[in-house]
Amino acid sequence: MIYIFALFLLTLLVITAIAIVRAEDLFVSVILTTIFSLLMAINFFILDAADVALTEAAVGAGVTTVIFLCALALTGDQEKPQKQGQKVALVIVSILALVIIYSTFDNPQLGDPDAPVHQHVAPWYLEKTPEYMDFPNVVTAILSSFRGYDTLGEVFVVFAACIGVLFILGVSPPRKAMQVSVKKSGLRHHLIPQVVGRLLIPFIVLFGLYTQFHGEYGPGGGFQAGALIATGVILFALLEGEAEALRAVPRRVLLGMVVGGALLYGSVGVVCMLMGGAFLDYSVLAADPVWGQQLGILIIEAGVGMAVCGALLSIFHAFAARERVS
Amino acid sequence: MTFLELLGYFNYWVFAILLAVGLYAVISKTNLIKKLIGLSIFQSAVFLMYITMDKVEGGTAPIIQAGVENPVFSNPLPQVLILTAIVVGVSTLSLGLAMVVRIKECYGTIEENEILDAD
Amino acid sequence: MDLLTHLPALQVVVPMLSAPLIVLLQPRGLAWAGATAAAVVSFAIAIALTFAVLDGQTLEYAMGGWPAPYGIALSVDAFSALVLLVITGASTAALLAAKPSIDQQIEVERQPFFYSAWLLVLSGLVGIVVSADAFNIFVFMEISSLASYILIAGGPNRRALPAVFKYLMMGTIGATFYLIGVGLIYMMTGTLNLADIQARLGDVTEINPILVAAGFITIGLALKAAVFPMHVWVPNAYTHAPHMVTVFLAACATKVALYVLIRFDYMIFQTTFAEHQIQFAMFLMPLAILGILMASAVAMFEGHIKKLLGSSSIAQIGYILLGVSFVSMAGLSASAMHIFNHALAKGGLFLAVACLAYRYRDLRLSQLGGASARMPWTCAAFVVCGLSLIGVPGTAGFISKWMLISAALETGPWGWGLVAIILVSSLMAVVYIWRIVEALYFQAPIEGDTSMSEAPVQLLFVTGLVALMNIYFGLFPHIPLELANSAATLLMEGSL
Amino acid sequence: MIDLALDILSWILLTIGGVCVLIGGIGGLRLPNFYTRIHAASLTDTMATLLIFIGIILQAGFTLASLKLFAIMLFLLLTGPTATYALANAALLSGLKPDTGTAKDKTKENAPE
Repeated sequence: MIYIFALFLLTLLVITAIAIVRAEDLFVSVILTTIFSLLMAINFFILDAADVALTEAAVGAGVTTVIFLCALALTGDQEKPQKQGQKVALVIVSILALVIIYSTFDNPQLGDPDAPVHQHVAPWYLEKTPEYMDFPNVVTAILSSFRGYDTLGEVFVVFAACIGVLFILGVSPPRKAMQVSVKKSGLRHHLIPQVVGRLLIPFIVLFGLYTQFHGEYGPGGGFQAGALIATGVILFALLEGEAEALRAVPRRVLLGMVVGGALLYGSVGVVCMLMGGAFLDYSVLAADPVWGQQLGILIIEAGVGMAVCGALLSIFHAFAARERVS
Repeated sequence: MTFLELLGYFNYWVFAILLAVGLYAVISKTNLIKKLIGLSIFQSAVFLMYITMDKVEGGTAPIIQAGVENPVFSNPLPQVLILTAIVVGVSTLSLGLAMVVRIKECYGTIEENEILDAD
Repeated sequence: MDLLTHLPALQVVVPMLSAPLIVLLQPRGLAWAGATAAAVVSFAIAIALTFAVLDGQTLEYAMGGWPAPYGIALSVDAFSALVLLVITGASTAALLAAKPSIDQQIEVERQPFFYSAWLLVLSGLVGIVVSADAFNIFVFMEISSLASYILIAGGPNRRALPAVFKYLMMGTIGATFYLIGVGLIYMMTGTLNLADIQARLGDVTEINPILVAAGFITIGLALKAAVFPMHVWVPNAYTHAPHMVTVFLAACATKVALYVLIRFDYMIFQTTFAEHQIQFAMFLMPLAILGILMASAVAMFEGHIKKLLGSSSIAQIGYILLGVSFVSMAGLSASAMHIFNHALAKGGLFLAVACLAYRYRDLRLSQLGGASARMPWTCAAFVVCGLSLIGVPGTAGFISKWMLISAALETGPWGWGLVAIILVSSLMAVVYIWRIVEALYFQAPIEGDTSMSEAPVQLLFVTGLVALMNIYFGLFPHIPLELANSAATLLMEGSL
Repeated sequence: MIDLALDILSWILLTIGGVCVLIGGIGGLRLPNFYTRIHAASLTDTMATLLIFIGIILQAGFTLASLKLFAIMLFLLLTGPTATYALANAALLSGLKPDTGTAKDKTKENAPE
């Protein structure tokens, strides 16, 4: 039954993707991309990947759309029709797709419990997580401890994106003089969205914090929490105006969150090293190794949350604060 | 091969098609933002492939619950990898958009052929 | 655990954690000092690691204390040590020299971000080299790529932006292809650790997904490494990047992707596919030869000095790939050696270009007349590095060219043809280097101003030092040679 | 007995909710212009949400899941109409005039569709 539903969703996914590529209005494309992300998130959920679904919904459908729209406001939203080159591209990608489809017939089937992926490394994680960490969410355990080094890398990817956007948009736009700066006041004169927003934003942030600290027990963790809280603040910025949001959380604080989060994560690793373990070996942090793991994971998840939230908001503000040059 | 067995590969076919659609947009479109949108479809396709392989028939999300007899869990590892990959995707996208904004400011257009003509 | 066992981790962690610290540094001028200090420390770690693995030993490190297939493992052997030396050395040299050039090209307020990104590139590249986990390599590849987009986007000309956008597109496609390949391998083996993959691939009965995976990984990494038909992003990206960034990236960025490609091909696919050698010879060798000849030919007619050297880099990647495609001890050690020597030669050349750029706005060959009178030392260093690039006896470049030629002779009846190709392309190198030398020494100056005005001492000193190292390693090559030989042994044995 | 009654009731609610979604969907496709279309879509936002969620809550019984479902319903009931309002408002501000029924307006309205 659920597979029939998945079949329907996947078909819809393909249709949406084709519609995205065909649409000439970029605004339509971006909105369809949001739908695409939501469909993808539902698919992930059907395939038992609750954490990934939460992330895709918060990031793909939430933050990415806002950043896209901010960029569109600066660059214009009409695509020019083009003349040539489409046939060749179509042939190339068709060949690629056919090659992949041909090779898939040797893949293990969807849901096959005898597939190699379910035999080797993964069962060890499922078996050892209760023993080493003593909490139920295996995804969090792998993410923050067994493969914690990858996650450290991920935090630095976000950090790189943040400083990159600040660096690239750090130069003032040319021909600025001809622009009369319009005070951005958001939707202040719209009473209804504002009232509803005020009602909702605290709950969004609260839910973010819940995701942050409940990540060891249910789906969630630093990354999802960071993205959710960032979404809440972005909603505030859209309703009350960007200046108001910056007054609540200034740019310096945001940058501090990014730098602090990345450093917090890294320094936990270094402390582990100083206390006689390997880099990121949280077991040495407390007398009881299980406690040590839990403590370490709590701290690094906080680091991830801070860094992601700060980075996404910095990126949003960097785009939103820019004026359009025509 | 029965119909049901073929259905077991459907996810991989969708992966292949989405990959092709994304790559098509990247190669053939001249509008830089459209290229970035294509790139994000392209990356999403890979996410779908990874998540597809984590599913176990009759399994649940890998969150261990007390009191359940003989639980079957889906594979947690691909989920972890894709969590990381999603972040990487967003980071690349925002960096790319920042560049597009600067290109618009410097060249006055975001169509690739017009940029090439301008230089 | 003592310090030595932690070195593989510290190699990555030191530059990585310094990056956020540098953003915080006030006043802004300190950013350069901080970045340089971090680079010097990581260079020192690389040297220490080199001495630890000189005897053919492999250092292993389990991240987080988790045993290998479950946690992420790092491993350093002779081959990785050689590449580590190149990366950290290039970064240190470029940073030591960087301050005057960077101050000229990037505003002071933006410099902390710039240096922070620089350290991220460094940590990303060394992270790829020391990692023994297929997915971890992807993560660090993305760190280094994202950060290098930032560095290139710092270029002063507006053309840097489309160039870097193209690089971003191709880089992301390359990385995603690699990710697909890793996913397919994971699907068939259930593991991500390279040694474990190698051990378990033998049991896989369905070969098609692995074959497709090999294709995706090879194409993806070839895109990143700028192997011949996938090189289109290189010349523009190198040309419009800030000069010091070109020094750093030209010396090592593409080679790291090549390093991963070599590891995957030799350690994982070679043991799986029976006909692997032939696939190599049929697929990689033609690409290498075409790359060498086409790129050298393009370089011969290029009018902009940085574009010219960028095209030459593609040809040099071709040399490295050619040695790899012989699938022999001699060929591999020639390639490993060329990774080292080309970094020296090309790094030196781009440093000299940075010196020239300090005085000359326009770097087209036609505008550089009379430079030898204004900047004699710079031009001398340029000539030395140019000779090394051509492969004149007595310079570092000669060693690897010679090794490549003798490896080519070993391949059998086709060997003489390959030697001929190498010689022809070396002659082409003579032509394009001569065109620059002619412009520097014999062309009439554009303006009347011929008074001597050298580049700042800091920049010039490092340039001279690198030029001298080209001669030193041409005369006493035994350390890189030893590393290259034991790297070749390890690769041929297919051990990780 | 009471279980059966609740089950029947919840299925009735779910079915009506589903029909509401369907009507909303058809309306979104068939109605002539922007304002009438979002009018149809708002049926999905409010009526269908209410019916379907109450139906599911009846299925779930008196558990924690019901509380969560109730919270989600509340959230959707708050955001859905707000989004519709914002959409209509944005359309009005960007110059799309509502159809007042005169012939002059009609030709204007159908042109951009």
